[in-house]
Formats: sequence, structure tokens, C-alpha cells
Amino acid sequence: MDRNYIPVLFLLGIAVLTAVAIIGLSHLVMRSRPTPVKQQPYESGMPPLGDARERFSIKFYMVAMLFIVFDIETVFMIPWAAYYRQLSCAVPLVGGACPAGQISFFGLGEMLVFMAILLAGFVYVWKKGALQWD
Amino acid sequence: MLVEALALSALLFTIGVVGVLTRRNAIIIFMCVELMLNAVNLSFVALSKLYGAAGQVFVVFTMAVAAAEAAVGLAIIIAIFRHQRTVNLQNINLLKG
Amino acid sequence: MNPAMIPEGAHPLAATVARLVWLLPLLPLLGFLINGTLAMLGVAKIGPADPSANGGHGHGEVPGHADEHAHDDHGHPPRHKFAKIVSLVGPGVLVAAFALAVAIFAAMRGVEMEHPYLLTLFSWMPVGDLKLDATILLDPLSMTMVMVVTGVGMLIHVFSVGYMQDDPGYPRYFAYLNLFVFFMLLLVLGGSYPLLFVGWEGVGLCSYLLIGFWFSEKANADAGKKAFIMNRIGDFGFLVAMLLMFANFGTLDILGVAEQAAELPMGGVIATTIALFLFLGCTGKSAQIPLYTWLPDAMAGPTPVSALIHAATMVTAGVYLVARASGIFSMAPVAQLTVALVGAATAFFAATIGLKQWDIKKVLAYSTVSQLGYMFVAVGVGAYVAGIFHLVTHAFFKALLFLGSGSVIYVLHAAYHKTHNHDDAQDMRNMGGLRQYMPITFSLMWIATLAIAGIPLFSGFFSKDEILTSVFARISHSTLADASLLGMPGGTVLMIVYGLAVASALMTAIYMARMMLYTFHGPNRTGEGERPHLKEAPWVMTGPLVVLGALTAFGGWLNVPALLGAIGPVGGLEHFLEPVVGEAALRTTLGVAPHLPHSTELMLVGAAIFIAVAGIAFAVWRLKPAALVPRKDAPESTGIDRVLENKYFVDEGYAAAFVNPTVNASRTVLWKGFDAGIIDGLFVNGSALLARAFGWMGSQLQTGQVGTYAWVLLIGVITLLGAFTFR
Amino acid sequence: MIFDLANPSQLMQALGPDLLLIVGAIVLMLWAAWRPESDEHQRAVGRASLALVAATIAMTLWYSTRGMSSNVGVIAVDNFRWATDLICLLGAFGAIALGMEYNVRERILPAESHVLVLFATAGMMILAAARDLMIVFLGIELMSVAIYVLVGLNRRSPKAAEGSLKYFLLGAFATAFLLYGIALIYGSTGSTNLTEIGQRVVAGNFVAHPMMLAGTGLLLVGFGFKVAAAPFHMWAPDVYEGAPTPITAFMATAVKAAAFATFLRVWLEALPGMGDAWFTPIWWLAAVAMFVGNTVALSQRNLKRLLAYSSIAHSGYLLVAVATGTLGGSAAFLFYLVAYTLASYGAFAVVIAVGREGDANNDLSDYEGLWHVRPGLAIAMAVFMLSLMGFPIFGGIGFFGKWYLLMAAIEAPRPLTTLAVVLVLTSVVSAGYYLNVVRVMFMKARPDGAADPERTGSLTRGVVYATAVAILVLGLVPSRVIGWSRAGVPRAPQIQAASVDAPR
Repeated sequence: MDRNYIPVLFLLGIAVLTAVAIIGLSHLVMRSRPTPVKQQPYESGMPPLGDARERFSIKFYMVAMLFIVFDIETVFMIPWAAYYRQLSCAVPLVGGACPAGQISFFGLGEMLVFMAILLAGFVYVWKKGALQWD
Repeated sequence: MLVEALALSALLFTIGVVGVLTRRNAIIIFMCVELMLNAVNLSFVALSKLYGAAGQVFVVFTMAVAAAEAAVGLAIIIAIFRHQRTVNLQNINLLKG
Repeated sequence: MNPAMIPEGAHPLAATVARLVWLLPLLPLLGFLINGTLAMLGVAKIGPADPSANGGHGHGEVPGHADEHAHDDHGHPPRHKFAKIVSLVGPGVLVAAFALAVAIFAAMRGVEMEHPYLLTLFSWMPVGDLKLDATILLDPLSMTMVMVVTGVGMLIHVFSVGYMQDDPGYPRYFAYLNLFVFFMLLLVLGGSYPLLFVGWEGVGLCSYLLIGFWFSEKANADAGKKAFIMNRIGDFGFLVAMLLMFANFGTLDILGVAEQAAELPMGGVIATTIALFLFLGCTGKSAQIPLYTWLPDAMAGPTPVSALIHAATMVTAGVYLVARASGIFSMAPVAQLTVALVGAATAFFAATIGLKQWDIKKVLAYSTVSQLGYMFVAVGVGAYVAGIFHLVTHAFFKALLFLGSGSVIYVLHAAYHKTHNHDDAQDMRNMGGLRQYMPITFSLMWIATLAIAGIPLFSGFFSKDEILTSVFARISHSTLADASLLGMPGGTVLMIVYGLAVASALMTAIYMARMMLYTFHGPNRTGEGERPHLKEAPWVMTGPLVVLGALTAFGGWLNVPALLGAIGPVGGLEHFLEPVVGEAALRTTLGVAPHLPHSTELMLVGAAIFIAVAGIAFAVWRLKPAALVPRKDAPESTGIDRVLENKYFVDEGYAAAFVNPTVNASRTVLWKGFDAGIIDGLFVNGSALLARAFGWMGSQLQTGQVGTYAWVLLIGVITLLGAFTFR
Repeated sequence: MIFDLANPSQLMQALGPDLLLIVGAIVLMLWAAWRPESDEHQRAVGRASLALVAATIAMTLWYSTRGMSSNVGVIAVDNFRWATDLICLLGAFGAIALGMEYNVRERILPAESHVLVLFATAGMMILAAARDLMIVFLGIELMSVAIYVLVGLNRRSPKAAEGSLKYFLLGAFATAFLLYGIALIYGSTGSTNLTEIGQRVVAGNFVAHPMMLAGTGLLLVGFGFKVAAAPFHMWAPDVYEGAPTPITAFMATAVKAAAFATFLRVWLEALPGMGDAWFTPIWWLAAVAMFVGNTVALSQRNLKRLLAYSSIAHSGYLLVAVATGTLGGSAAFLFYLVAYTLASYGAFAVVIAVGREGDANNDLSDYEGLWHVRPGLAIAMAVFMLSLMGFPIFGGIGFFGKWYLLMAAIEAPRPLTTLAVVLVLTSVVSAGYYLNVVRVMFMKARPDGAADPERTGSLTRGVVYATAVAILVLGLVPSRVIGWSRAGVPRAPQIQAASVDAPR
């Protein structure tokens, strides 16, 4: 167990405690006198319009889904970035640096191919009109 | 620590399984499946501490695949909703026998 | 016997016409292709008229009836547009095949047949251990079968030209029939068990297609289905036997298996198991207990089909198989005893049932089952020659009987057709006195009846007598006598077998005489209107009958017993088949040819003759065809009430004198209880029902609910994990 | 040539056919989106897809004749891969060809349907090549995600949507088990590479290792689901019925082939050392699949469902080959797969030909008297049914498939005689429904008022007759296919030394 994480744990504990304490205390202290007005959701003083559990447009989900798919692809860039130095060198690194004249564009090329595939997907989505709101 | 992580992973996986078996809403069932996948991811991460990066690479792949699956899955659920006006699986049984 | 030692080209037959033996199956295949193509071309958009118009008796047996609907006037329905060419091709290929078979037979007589002639056509599955060549095995045994199949097949094809002439499915009929002959030849000529199995399955398929040829809604289709299920149970046995052979011998060549089988321990579990599974296959194909009930139902098909497939050839395939695998069977006395006992029991039971049938074809069907039982008795006791001999003579006389009955039905039906009568053309109560209208058919059928009853000098006498003698001879001094079946000493079992065989010989004589009396003698019971239309069937149908009549009368000369050596060459078939089955037969009789004292043999023959004569005499004496009334006036006529009919006959004095209790009891119990109840109910419907029940349960589980599916999946997961963890 | 898979450019070369298909599919995907949806465009894309598949087939054939191999790595370069590729590509070819006409009839406009088939096929090819559990997982997902969509292709049909949802939910559920299995195997052996796992299992005596046992079991669940082996088969009938028929055919053949091929490779290369553990479970899995598939099929009236249960039964037969655990078994497996693929494809093509708009006319009663109106279709269907049943001559290659399988089962070092008997017995039962179809077509009169089937499209007709002729011809001369399947067994570096017997 790494000792360095203990402060984080403390912070977590304090945060949870505070939240529970505030809500719990107010419940203990308050007197419950419900009126219709009071039971309305609070919308910055404005009278609420319609149901709070409003249905979102299907378009919202579609765009969200597309976002997720493209977003998650970036996760592949992290290992790529971490390893970029090695990927850009035709021979093993010497002391963290690439020997002169051994620079390779393999790493860059790989990522370009990856991006091209993503781009193809993006173009497809665009062309299909999935990004148009109406 | 490894054992605890694997135990937690198994626990989460089981919760996912129970969710799939007991819930009736297609979306919730799918969320439970996602929970199962992520439980496995936890195993992979924990194991990669023992065996090196392969486990972590696997996690990345799993996440990407799960996202693609989520996109397709939600599209399918929307399609079924258009036909049946419900995503409650108990009402979806045209095909049987 | 080692085939490897004889190079293919070195066989004496290789230089003769016998190297064309591959043409034999090819010819009918060619006929099938031509007729099949014509059938396809001839399919009109409308298809045939609805055949279910046939009164709903469940007898599809109405030649050309499908047109009845459309052409209710007296005009002849138009023949199929390809009828002419089909009539040429269909029987033509059989004539050619028969001619070739005769030529090969002649060639075979001219050379020393010490070793079988094995002709490798091509490498079918050319891989290592699984090597499977398409080989033809030509030896005296297969030659005998080929002669029967092509010879009798040819006659039946010719007969069909007349019988089926007005049928709208004429080309299809001949396509099926040609195809059947192809598969049958494959079955008898196949050089390895898989190839034999191909033919075995193929004839089953053709039989299935032909039983349902007139797809009159329920009965025929059901009959086809029943035949099919029972045959599949049999096929299962055959396949398992092949698997076991392969597992134990590493080969499936007929010769290779025979060679290896000779090295098995006598009475060992391997030989016994294989033999019993093979025999299970035979019970299905050859309609033995417990899988025999499909054969009577198969009579729903056209009568020539009944003659060819369900009497002369296909159903005898089981007998052929046992003779083929004699090497294995002779190593398994227990299996042999089983075969003999089952055969004898079938012969007896079927004969008792045959005593009571009104449908002329049903009489012949039960008679066939009974005679097949006889053949199994023979091959069961290791008298392979006797079995094959009876197979041959039976092919003659039973084909004759079936075709003769076909003629009768044809004529009767034609008469009914002319008078718009819808009576049953197969019920013997509607016949009677046909002697004067159909004299040729009448006399030929009497010849066949005398043969099947075992009257001396007719073919059936020789073969039947040989079987009975063989059984008797093996009661002592044989491997069978030393073995025991279910704790019963083999000698006792054989005595029972002998008793049952003798009893069924008696009943055979009775029911056959009964059939003849009711059909041809006494007053005519057809209506007044029909009588003028009764006449002999056309020559294309009567001609084959005459040929078969000659064969039936003189077929016994093929294998004359030593006792009657005065009348012809002794043991012709015996010598001919010796190279194939001699060794195995000797093994059963402990290496010496069975020998009975002269006096004993004379006594046995005398007893057999006495029984045959007594049976016929009894029938003639007690049965009164004059007292019969046509079926529509008969007091009880439906199948359900058949038991009650017993009473009616007891009053008439029929069978009152002897074996009455046994026969009645066995008939009631067996036919109603065993046949209808246990076999049909439990075996056929039961197994089908069981499978369906499981299927139903499975489909009930298929609720359409994802939740259920997930639960089933999880149960699978848990079971699997359990299986992995707790081994 | 021997590829060095650590070298990126050689790895790319080793993936040649796969890359060709994927790149082509991406291009076609863009083209499909470029024009508005129409029948014409759909067919144009279909034609291009067919050309692409044909090109990939050619390339695969070329690769397969070069005698290539590779060192230990993430992918395999062996004949087993090419053999599986070819079966899957043929399946894709059929699905696209049938789909082009089916889509017009069912008014399925998106041209993407063909592209999705291509993507699914790419997944299968990756599966066939996979020699690393990571690649296995990716291949399965690429294939499955495309299939989820394909099942729901017909936007007008509620059944299609339902089938798609069921397949998706249960598929994801099963994938989770598969993934967990992979994790556990990784956890016990420390590798995801099949070769390495195989070596470590043998060296480390993992046969009593609980984590490894659970991992193997869960892997079996995942594969069992994909190949529709009972009790993981529940999705199959519903999905097969709901899916567009060409896709059903695709699923019943190519998807099954790819999943089975991977299954077999994993079992032969990574888990032979676990033989004592998985022998009994796979034995029972095979027996149950044969039993369930064949009995439940007896009570089916819808042809698509009937064929679905039949395909479950066939999974059982193929599992027998897996249970042998030998290379002889895998040769029998490939051979059987060819026979099964041809017959299934033909049968589904007939279903398409007899069917009508709205996926109607799939009931057994719609086949009554088919002989009288479409003799050619009826005869072809009879051939397919007999082939699936394993009937000699008329069943053509189907008979040899079963035969070969039975022989392999008996010859296995641990003889599967009982399983072989179960196989025979259940195929006896199977005759009850296969022959029923034949009976209905030939021995029943065409019902009054039953309309004739519509004119069959030329592509559909082509698939029907090509498969029928192939079945019959290969039934007479099966030697080429047998030689091909014997050469096509998996070849892993360690397999020669392992306890499986060498190919004969």
C-alpha cells in the first residue's frame, strides 16, 4: 500500500462526511410544512415550465453517441504518445535519444493512418447527415 | 492488493450479472453488461501489475469496443422503441417457440 | 481368401465381359436421369388432380385413379405426353441390365471362382485410414442377387407399363423405379460396407417415395412415414455396426472385415455386438419383429412396387446382409440364435395375422413378413445357402402373387370405374369366382400358392424343406447348440425355432389357400353391373406373370437336395455359393457338413409335405367361399371390429378344430396388442412422440423473453464452471 | 516465406488479404453514403462488394499457395487461416449476392448493408488469423457489432428490430463472460498469446489451477454462445427468424465458421494441456446441442426457425470434432464446415426464392406441392435437406462430412464412441424434419389458391443451383476437399510436440 495515497483518502473522507452532515443536520433541524409552491423544483426563482423529467430529443442521443465513439478513440493516443520517442526511431534508443540519422516516421505514419480511418468514419457520419440538428 | 482487486472485480461482475437477470429495461440491462465489462477491465489492470503492460492494452481495446457497442446498442434500442413504444423486454416477444 | 494377393487384372473374370460389371448399376441410373428429366419437363403448372378423391378407404390402390375426377366419363384419360418414350426407356434399361447380368453370369460359370472379383472403380475418399474406394465385389453371392434384381425387376417394369399406363405421374414412377434398381444393385454389388450402406439408404428413400407415390392425404403419407421411421431405427443399427467394425478392424471393406472377423475369438463380445447391431439394421429393412409393421402399411404404394420392393428385393436386403457378413455372424452364436429366434417368431406371428386379413394385398404382405422370417431362420442357423435359395424362390413366387393380385385389382378397379362404383377393389369379399374371368391369372396364382405352401416339386418346397432340415440338423453338433441365449441352451432354442417354423408352414398353406378360394373360387360377389367388364388383364401384364409362373414352377431345380437327386443336379446353388459362405457355414457346424441319417431326412420331408397338403386340404374342407357376402353387406367390416369377426368365423367352423386357442390368442394379443399397440403405439408413435415431447419442451422454453434466455445462459455458465471445477 | 511478425512491414504483408478487404470496405462505405438511398445504388454497391470479395478470395488463394508461415506472434499464417478465410469469404459472397435481390423485394434501401457484411467478414478474417486472445476479442467484436446492425437492417420490420435487440443484449452478455475468461487465463498464465499459453499450460500443470479452470470454462461459454451450442443457443432461433434471410444464411454459416475456427485454434494451440478438464464439458455440450437442436426442430413450422435449430444441431456435430482435440478432428471439422456451409446456403436461398415480401411465405405449408410449380427449386431443396441429414449420394458431400466426423471421433486418442453413437442417433431423429420438408414438397398437392412463387432472381437462382451442383459433384469426388481440409489444419510451433496426433 502506497502511503502517498493516504491524504487523498482523508480528503475523500472529509468530503463525504461534510456532505452527509449538512444534509443530515438540515433534516434534523427543519420542520416539515409542505405547500404546493414549496414542492416545486427550484429553478432560480422562475416558475417551472413543464415536467422536470423532460424527454430529450433523439438527436441529442445520436450526437452524444457519436461523441462517445470518437472521444474514446483518443484513448489510443495516450499510449502512442507515451511511446512516441521509441516509435520514431529505427533502432533502439540510446540513453533516451535516437542516434543521429535513425529518425523514422513510422510512429507518425501509424497515427496518420489511425486518424485517416477515424476521418473516414467522420466523413461518413457527416455525409449521412447525422450531425444535422434538424 | 491483487487478490482484493480481483475479488472486487468478481463482485462487480456478479452485480452486473444479477442486474442483467433481474432488470426488465433494455437500457438498464445494457448498463449492467457495461458494468460487467468494466469489472473485467479492473481485473486486467490489476493483473497487468503482475505481468506487464498487456493487460492495460487490453483495457484500452475493451473500452473502445464497449463504446462502439454502446453506440450500436442504443441505436438498436431506439429502433425497437419506435416499433413497440417500449423498452421493457417483457413486452418484446414477437419471436418465440 | 486374401484379396490383396490377387491383382485386379489377374482375376480370370477380368478378361471376360465381367469387367463391364460397372455398367450394371449405371444403366438404371441412366434410366432414372432420362425419366426424371422427362418428369420435370412434364410437370404442368397445374400439377396432378387432387388424388384424395379416392373414397378415403386409405387404399391408394387405384391405378390411374387420379384422373377419375377429371374424366368421370367412360373415355380413356389421355396418357402422359412422354408416356411412349418412358415406356421404352424405363423397362429398356432393365432389359439391357438383365442381358448384361446373364452374360456376366455365363462368364462366371466359365471360370474358376475361387476368389471374388474386386473391381475398383475410383478412389472415392482417398485418405489414409479413411480410404474408401468405390469398389464392386462380384462373387457368386452378389451374382445371384443381381440376377434376381435385374430379372424380376425387368418383369415388374414390363408389368408396370400396363398397370400404370394412365397415371399422370407415369415418368416419375419409372424414374423412382429405375432409381430403386440402381440403389439395389449398388447394395448387392458394393465392395465395402459404406457403399453397401449407400445402396441400403437409397433403396429406403425410393421405397419411401414410392409408398407415398399416390399422396392420398393421410393414409399413404402416414404409411410412408412409418416405413421411414422404422427404417431409420434399422439404419441406426447398421451405422453403429459399421462404426464398431471400423473401431475394431480398422477397415470397412467387405473382404477385409471378413478376414479380420475370422481372427476374432469365437462368441466374443465384439463379434456378438457387431452382429446384433447389424441385425437391428436388418429388422428394419426386412420387416422383422419388432420393426415389421411398416411393411403391411407399405401396401399403400402401387402393386408392382409392392412386388418389386416390398416382396422380391429390398426387404430381402437384410437376409443378404447377414449372408454377406456371415464371417462375423458365424463368430457370434448368440447373435445367430437371436436371428433365428426372431426370424421364427416373426414367421409365426405374421402367419397368424395373415389368416385373418380381407385385403388381398395385406394377406400377401403378412405372408412376405412371414417368409422373410423363414429366410432369417436359415441365415440365423448358418444355413446361408438355404436362406439365399429361399430368397430366390420367394422372389419368384411372391412377385408372381403380387403381380397376380395386381392384375385382379386392376381388372376389378377398371370394372368399378366403368360402373362408377366406389367399392374396395382389394377386398376379397368383393371378389370370388374370378376363375372363369381370369383363367391365366388364376392358374398362375395357384402355381405360386402351391409353391409357397411347399407342395413338392414346386420351387418353394425345395427351399423351405432345406431350411427346416438345416435347423433340425443344427440342434446338435454345432456352435449354436453349445451356446445359450438368455440362459436357454442353444439346442432348445433351435427346437423352438423348428416348432415355430413348422407351425407357420401349416398356417401359410391355410391362408394362401384361403386367399385363392375367396378370390377365384365360389360364386362371384362383384355386382351385376361389373361382371361383364371382368376379363384378363392385357398381355403386357399377363406376359411377365407367365414367365414368373415358369420360374416358380421350376426354380427348385436350382438347388436340388441329395435326397431327390434323381430329378436333377444336386446342390447347384450350394456349389455356386460355396466360395462365399462355405467357410462360415462350416464354422457353425464345427467344420463338418451337417449330416442327417437318411431315414430322419426322409421323415422330415414327409412331415413337410404332409403339413403343406394338410393345410390346403383343411382350408378347402372348412372354408366356404359361398357363405361370404360382399364387403358392403358384411356385418362387421371396419378394422376396429376385426376381433369380433373371429366369432363369425368360429361359427363357420373356421379353424375351430385346432390351434384355435393359440392362434386366436396370439392374433388378438399380437395383432391388436403387439402390432397395433406396442409396435405402432410405443415404438413408432412413442419414439416420435418422445422426440416431439422433448422438442415441445424445448420450444416452450423458447419464450421469446430475453430474461429467460439470460437465465438459461447463466445456468449453462454455472453448470460448465461446476463441471470444470468439480471433476 | 516465413514472416517475422515483430517487423511491422512484414506483419502488414502477412495481413494482406485482411487489409485489402478492410481498406476496400472503408472506401465502399464512403461511396455508399455518397448517394441517396435507392435500389439502384444499393445494387451498385453490392456489385462492387462482390468484386471486392472476389478479389480478396483471389488474394487469399494466392497467399495460400505460397507455403507461408510465421514465427510466434499475434497472428497465425497457416493453411487453417486461409481455409477459414475462404469459407467466410464464400459466405460473404453469398450473403451479398442474395442480399442484392432480397433487399429490393423487402425494400431495404441502405447500400451499407453490403458494406456491413464486408466489415463482419473482415472481423471473421481477423478471427481466423488470431493467435492472441486480444485479437480474438477484437475479431469477435468487429464481427458481432456488424452483425447486430445487419440483423436489424429491415427498419420496417418489428421482428428484425426485436431479433437485433435480443442478439445484441445476449451477445454483449456472453462477450462479457468471454472477456472475463480471457482475463482469468491471462491472470493464470501471464500471457494472451495462444502459443505461449499452450507452452505454459503444459509446463506449469495448470489442469488443477482454479483460476485457469474458470477461465477455460468462461471462454467456452463465450465461444459456445457465438456458435449457438446448447444451452447457449437460445438467441439463435429468434434472431435467425427475425433477421433478413440472407443475413440469416450468413450467420448460420460464415459467423459460425469463423467462431468455430477460432474456438478450435484456441483449443488446439493454447489449451491441449487442459484436455482432462475440458473433455467432459465439451462432450456434454456436443451431446446436448445435438439433442436439443434436433428434437426441437421437429416441432417447427417456420423454415427459418427449422433451419436455425438445425444449425444448433450442426454446432453439436462440429463440437464433436473439437472434442477429439486432434488434428484429424480439425481436418474433419473443416470438411464438415464446407459441406454444411454449402447446404445451409442453398437451403436459405430456396427460402428466399419461395418467400414473399414482408418475409412471408416461410411456413412449411407454403412448400406443399412445390414440386408441381417449381420442380427445380424442389429438387435443389431436397438435395440440401438430404445433405444436411447426411444422406449418401443425393446428400452429396453431406454424407462424407458426417462420415469423416464419425471416423475422426472413433480414431481420437480418447475414442468418442458413445458420442459417435449419439451423433448417429440424433441424425436419425433429424430425418424426421428434413425428410418432412421433402415429403411436403413432393408428396403433397399444391393447396388450392396457393400462388406460385414469384420469379426467382438470377443471383438467387445462381446460389441455389451452384450450391446444389457443388454438393452433388463434391459428393462424387470429395477427394479435393478432403485433401484441402487435411492440409488446412492449424500449425503452431509447439503443436508437433504436443499430445495431439499428427495428421495422416
